[in-house]
Amino acid sequence: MKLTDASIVHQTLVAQEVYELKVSAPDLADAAEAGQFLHIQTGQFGQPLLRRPISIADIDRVEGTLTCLYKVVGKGTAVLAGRQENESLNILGPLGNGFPINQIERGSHVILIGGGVGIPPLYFLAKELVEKGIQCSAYLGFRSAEDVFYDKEFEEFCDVHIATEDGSYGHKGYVTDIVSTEGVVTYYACGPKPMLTKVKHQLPIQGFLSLEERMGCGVGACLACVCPTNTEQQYAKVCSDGPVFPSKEVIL
Amino acid sequence: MKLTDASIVHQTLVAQEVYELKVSAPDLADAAEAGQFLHIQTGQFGQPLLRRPISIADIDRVEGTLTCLYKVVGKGTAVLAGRQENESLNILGPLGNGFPINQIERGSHVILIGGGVGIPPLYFLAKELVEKGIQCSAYLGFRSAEDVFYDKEFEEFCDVHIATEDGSYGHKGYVTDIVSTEGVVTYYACGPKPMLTKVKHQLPIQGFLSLEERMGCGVGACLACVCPTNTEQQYAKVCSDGPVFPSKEVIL
Amino acid sequence: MNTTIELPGMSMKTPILPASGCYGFGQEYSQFYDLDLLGAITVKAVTAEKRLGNQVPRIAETESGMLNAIGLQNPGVDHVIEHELEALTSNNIPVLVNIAGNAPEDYVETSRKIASSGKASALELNISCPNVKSGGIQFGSDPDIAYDLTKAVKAVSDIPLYVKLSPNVTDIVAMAKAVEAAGADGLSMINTMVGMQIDVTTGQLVLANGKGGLSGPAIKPVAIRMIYDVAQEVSIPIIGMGGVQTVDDVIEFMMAGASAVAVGTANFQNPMICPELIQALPVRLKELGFENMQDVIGRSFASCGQPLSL
Amino acid sequence: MNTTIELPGMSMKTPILPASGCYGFGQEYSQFYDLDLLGAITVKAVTAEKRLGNQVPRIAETESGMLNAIGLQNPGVDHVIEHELEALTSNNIPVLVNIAGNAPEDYVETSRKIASSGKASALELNISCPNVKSGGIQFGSDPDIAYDLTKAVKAVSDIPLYVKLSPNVTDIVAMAKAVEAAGADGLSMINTMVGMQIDVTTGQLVLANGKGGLSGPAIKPVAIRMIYDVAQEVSIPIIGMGGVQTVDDVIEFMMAGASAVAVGTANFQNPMICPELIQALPVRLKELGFENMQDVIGRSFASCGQPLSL
Ligand SMILES: Cc1cc2nc3c(=O)[nH]c(=O)nc-3n(C[C@H](O)[C@H](O)[C@H](O)COP(=O)(O)OP(=O)(O)OC[C@H]3O[C@@H](n4cnc5c(N)ncnc54)[C@H](O)[C@@H]3O)c2cc1C
Ligand SMILES: Cc1cc2nc3c(=O)[nH]c(=O)nc-3n(C[C@H](O)[C@H](O)[C@H](O)COP(=O)(O)OP(=O)(O)OC[C@H]3O[C@@H](n4cnc5c(N)ncnc54)[C@H](O)[C@@H]3O)c2cc1C
Ligand SMILES: Cc1cc2nc3c(=O)[nH]c(=O)nc-3n(C[C@H](O)[C@H](O)[C@H](O)COP(=O)(O)O)c2cc1C
Ligand SMILES: Cc1cc2nc3c(=O)[nH]c(=O)nc-3n(C[C@H](O)[C@H](O)[C@H](O)COP(=O)(O)O)c2cc1C
Ligand code: FES
Ligand code: FES
Repeated sequence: MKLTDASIVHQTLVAQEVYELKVSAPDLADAAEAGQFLHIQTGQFGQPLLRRPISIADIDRVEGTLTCLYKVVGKGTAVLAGRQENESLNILGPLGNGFPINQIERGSHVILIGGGVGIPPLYFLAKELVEKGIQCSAYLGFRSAEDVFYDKEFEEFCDVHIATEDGSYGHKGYVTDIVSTEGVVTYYACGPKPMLTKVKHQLPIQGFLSLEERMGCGVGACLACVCPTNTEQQYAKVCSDGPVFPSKEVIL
Repeated sequence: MKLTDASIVHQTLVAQEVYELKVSAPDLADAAEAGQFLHIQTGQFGQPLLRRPISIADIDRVEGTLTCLYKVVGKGTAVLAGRQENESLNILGPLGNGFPINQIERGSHVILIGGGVGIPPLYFLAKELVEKGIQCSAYLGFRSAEDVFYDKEFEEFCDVHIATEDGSYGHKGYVTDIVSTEGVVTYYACGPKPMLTKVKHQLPIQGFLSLEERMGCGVGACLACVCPTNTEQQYAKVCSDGPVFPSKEVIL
Repeated sequence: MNTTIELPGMSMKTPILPASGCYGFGQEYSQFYDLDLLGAITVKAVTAEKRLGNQVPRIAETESGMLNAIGLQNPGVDHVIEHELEALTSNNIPVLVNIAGNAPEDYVETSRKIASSGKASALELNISCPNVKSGGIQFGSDPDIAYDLTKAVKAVSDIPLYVKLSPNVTDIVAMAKAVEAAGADGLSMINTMVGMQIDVTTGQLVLANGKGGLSGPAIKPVAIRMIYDVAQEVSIPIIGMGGVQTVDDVIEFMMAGASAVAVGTANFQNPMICPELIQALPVRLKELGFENMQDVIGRSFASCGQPLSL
Repeated sequence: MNTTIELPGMSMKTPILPASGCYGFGQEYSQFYDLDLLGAITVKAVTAEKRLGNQVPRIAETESGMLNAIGLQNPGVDHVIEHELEALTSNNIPVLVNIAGNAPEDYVETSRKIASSGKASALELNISCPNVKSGGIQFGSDPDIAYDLTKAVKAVSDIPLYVKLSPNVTDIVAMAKAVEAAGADGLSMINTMVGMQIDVTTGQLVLANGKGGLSGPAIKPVAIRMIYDVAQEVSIPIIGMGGVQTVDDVIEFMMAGASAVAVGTANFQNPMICPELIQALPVRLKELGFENMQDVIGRSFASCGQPLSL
């Protein structure tokens, strides 16, 4: 975990209001793992005040680059979308704990369940799983056809099932409606809280949930980002204890 | 007076921390006069909060451009110096009343007295005076040799006398020490308050002073920018009654 | 969408108006747009006698805010009535006249003159001035003093009275209730917060007056909190202000409990801000799913049948 | 330049320290730099019993500021002493322990335990909590209640006591004088200002707790004003805070009258801010023409023989 002035390699619009941001930061690329996130100073001159947490969607350790995918939803992401190529971007990271995959045996089958901008961290995870010889299926949910991104990219590594709320692309409905856990050893899920709640309570198996919460420090010092847990401590910090938690530990 | 999104044509460093900023804004160029100023939103996303008043140093009505010269002294000017070519710059202007020159007869001799970043508005004034067949001499004061700018540009229109406080270029001392009013019908002065005070009290003739004051609105509504006067009103607003005042009206 | 709002003395076609002191007497901004677009106009503070105000520097910039210490510069009530208010009679908008003073008699005299001039729709009592008779305590920080002042002004004025509350108090609700009890017809809140800036290169206070009033986006969270608290405890309407910049800010103030929203400092950044907000408001309200602007007022605490959005 | 400063209970090699609640118990930031670089450390508020704090969302961003309503989450005084303060004993910096509670007994018990643990250099009494025994009035808004609390805590503690003042009061000087009279050894000021944010898309308050404390650059002018006013009326030292971001901010607080300066919210933006400011301070002071850091404290009101710069 350190502060880096990364350089923006490019920003591209990949779906409605969703940008792909690639930055060059070799040290960060070396250190980062699937499921970790970056705490980004989106603007210049310290504006806006707080950093914004964005997941790492892809890492190219040879090139020394990292890729994020983010949706413009408010001030910070709007400011970020306005930043230009070659500008420097101040990043604190990599933060948090990634998806645990060492316990998964070669040849087993896992599923990835992502909703909207919860999908990005699953992409690098898919790559890593496949590289380890683990089979994966991705269930990706979006609001509508124009929100869909990275479906093709995922297809290179796994079989992809898409659901849209309005049915304009793939299955109509929520992604949790189409998930199948047959023959699956675990799942990795990231998305809005209602989706994660359904995943936790509806699926017959245990897995890993990546949570989102508003963050101040991003490093565990301010206690802004807690979530209740079943552990002795009764709560965990999403930034430093998470963002990934075993599904049975968090109370949703 | 209106709001314009001008486009930055270029920014060049012309002396220590002094930038030449050229913007494209044909309507503004058409409307502006020597001695008026622009109220510039230096940053993006409304930061910093207040606009910064900067004089118009030159106008090219054919090209539709205006030029300003400003020194980086604090946050707003630092932000402005970081703005890039082709970016849009929000400008309120032209504001205030320029230097009155219609009363000056062809062939007469006037002097321009400028200190530091008070010099810029005198440049376009010099051009206009010369075009009207009025002879002018410029007395320009700087702190030191590395602060000197636009001496060559002024030389194209008038004879130029330079003073630096440390004597590293031209005469050593204040510009007010070297001014000669022999045969001169009036003067136009712009610079720091101590300089203007000396000009008003030491010179045997009357002239015009362009004042600086901290500004809020720039249009006469907030009463931030007043200066005491000898008039019935007892005070004037630098932004809308000035910035140029007859030397006998203002109390310095 | 119907954006009209009826306030005591002021029939406004939009809830948006400029805040006192940031808009002169309107003539400057009339160069940019027709003042009749506004819901109303609030003019600069008027005092019994002409005042020259403070020395310069009178303003300083802060992070997302500014300090001002103008010092009530104004040509005095008689001149204001004869010239400034007279000029505004050619417009078709309510005129809210901000009144200041250092002794109760100042307020009373100025209010009486303004009210009887027939050129004002309502008075806005700026009680953030130090009360010279009570040893400099601000009229706006002691509920009893504010009560007495409000009563005294009500007694001489037949037009509605808004009292403009200072945020520099422990208990803003007590202040609001006191002036309501004294007969105020409405509240304006908030005025500026007392602040200061020091120039580290000289060690001197930046403002000639030393202290100044903090305004702008920096104070918005405090304004929202105070309006939210007060709106639930009084039954007179509130004109909200403090850092409004965007149409969502306007709506946030209304949801907190303001019936109208004034724009101060933002005029300096964008002289077109008022008409821009006025145009944007109905559009944005519709986008948020509102059919009736009245439903927005106090939305954050008023119980609402169904959630606004999912 | 010698930047050491001697405060009651705290021999600091630099006047810069982190502010309570923004720095946990220091372990997180020790991943970035050696905590021994700091002038001291202020730890998160400790209460008698373990507290889980408020629901999320606990923070909201505002213009140049943020609101927080963490709700005093902490593992309780016994756990803090045994684990958190114990861990800090391996460092060579003074430890200022922030104490909170809702009843005088809570404060007293927690203070007694911390003081007698021998692991704290001084106590910082966070009196911005509502006093459940006095119907929810904050300890920090009534001078008499603050006086009593300070007295009670002093009686059970043999280490110096700093009282942390709330800015949400009409008369901060009265509060400062009251706690000084009760025996406080120093003041910390300012705590956060009460604010609120409403999500216009839902009409709901953003923070689960409704209200929150405003911190960050937005409040700096108010902090400077309050410290300036208080420093001239008390003779105990002040730890200043509220929006510090730059080395010039540190100097501005000192010129206003602070003897040490705490950094809160800025740690979130830049985890290296404390060491950066610590390094920059002597350099900048020299640049401004100071030979002695002590000369800076109270510079804005202390009469100074000659102007700092021309
Ligand atoms: C660990 C983690 C990883 C994330 N990864 C991604 C990603 O890969 N792609 C992506 O598009 N988004 C991601 N998010 C969500 C992203 O952080 C928010 O969309 C973003 O902070 C919104 O900022 P804003 O200024 O545009 O919105 P505003 O609503 O203006 O933000 C206001 C405040 O709320 C916070 N906030 C608002 N929404 C969220 C949210 N959903 N989660 C946390 N804080 C929020 C902001 O950080 C800011 O402090 C992630 C969040 C977390 C916690
Ligand atoms: C009519 C007019 C014309 C001007 N023309 C020029 C010019 O052509 N070139 C140039 O370099 N400068 C000019 N100035 C001065 C210029 O406005 C200031 O240098 C600039 O505002 C400083 O902003 P800052 O944020 O960098 O400094 P900061 O010190 O950070 O500014 C803080 C606040 O003080 C105000 N302020 C600081 N110094 C001045 C000043 N000297 N005059 C007015 N306000 C000030 C700022 O506008 C801002 O509101 C002019 C000023 C006026 C009033
Ligand atoms: C330059 C300036 C002058 C002001 N003058 C007055 C005044 O004369 N009377 C008054 O009641 N309020 C005055 N105010 C306060 C504003 O009306 C308003 O309450 C405050 O600025 C908060 O709103 P804002 O953040 O939108 O500016 C003044 C504010 C500014 C910035
Ligand atoms: C997230 C957060 C938590 C805080 N927790 C505490 C606390 O536990 N006790 C306390 O006295 N102050 C607390 N504060 C207030 C700070 O110590 C400080 O007084 C205030 O934030 C102003 O400084 P700043 O603007 O530098 O943050 C907290 C502030 C923040 C932002
Ligand atoms: S964001 Fe500060 S503890 Fe998680
Ligand atoms: S800057 Fe507002 S009156 Fe001149």
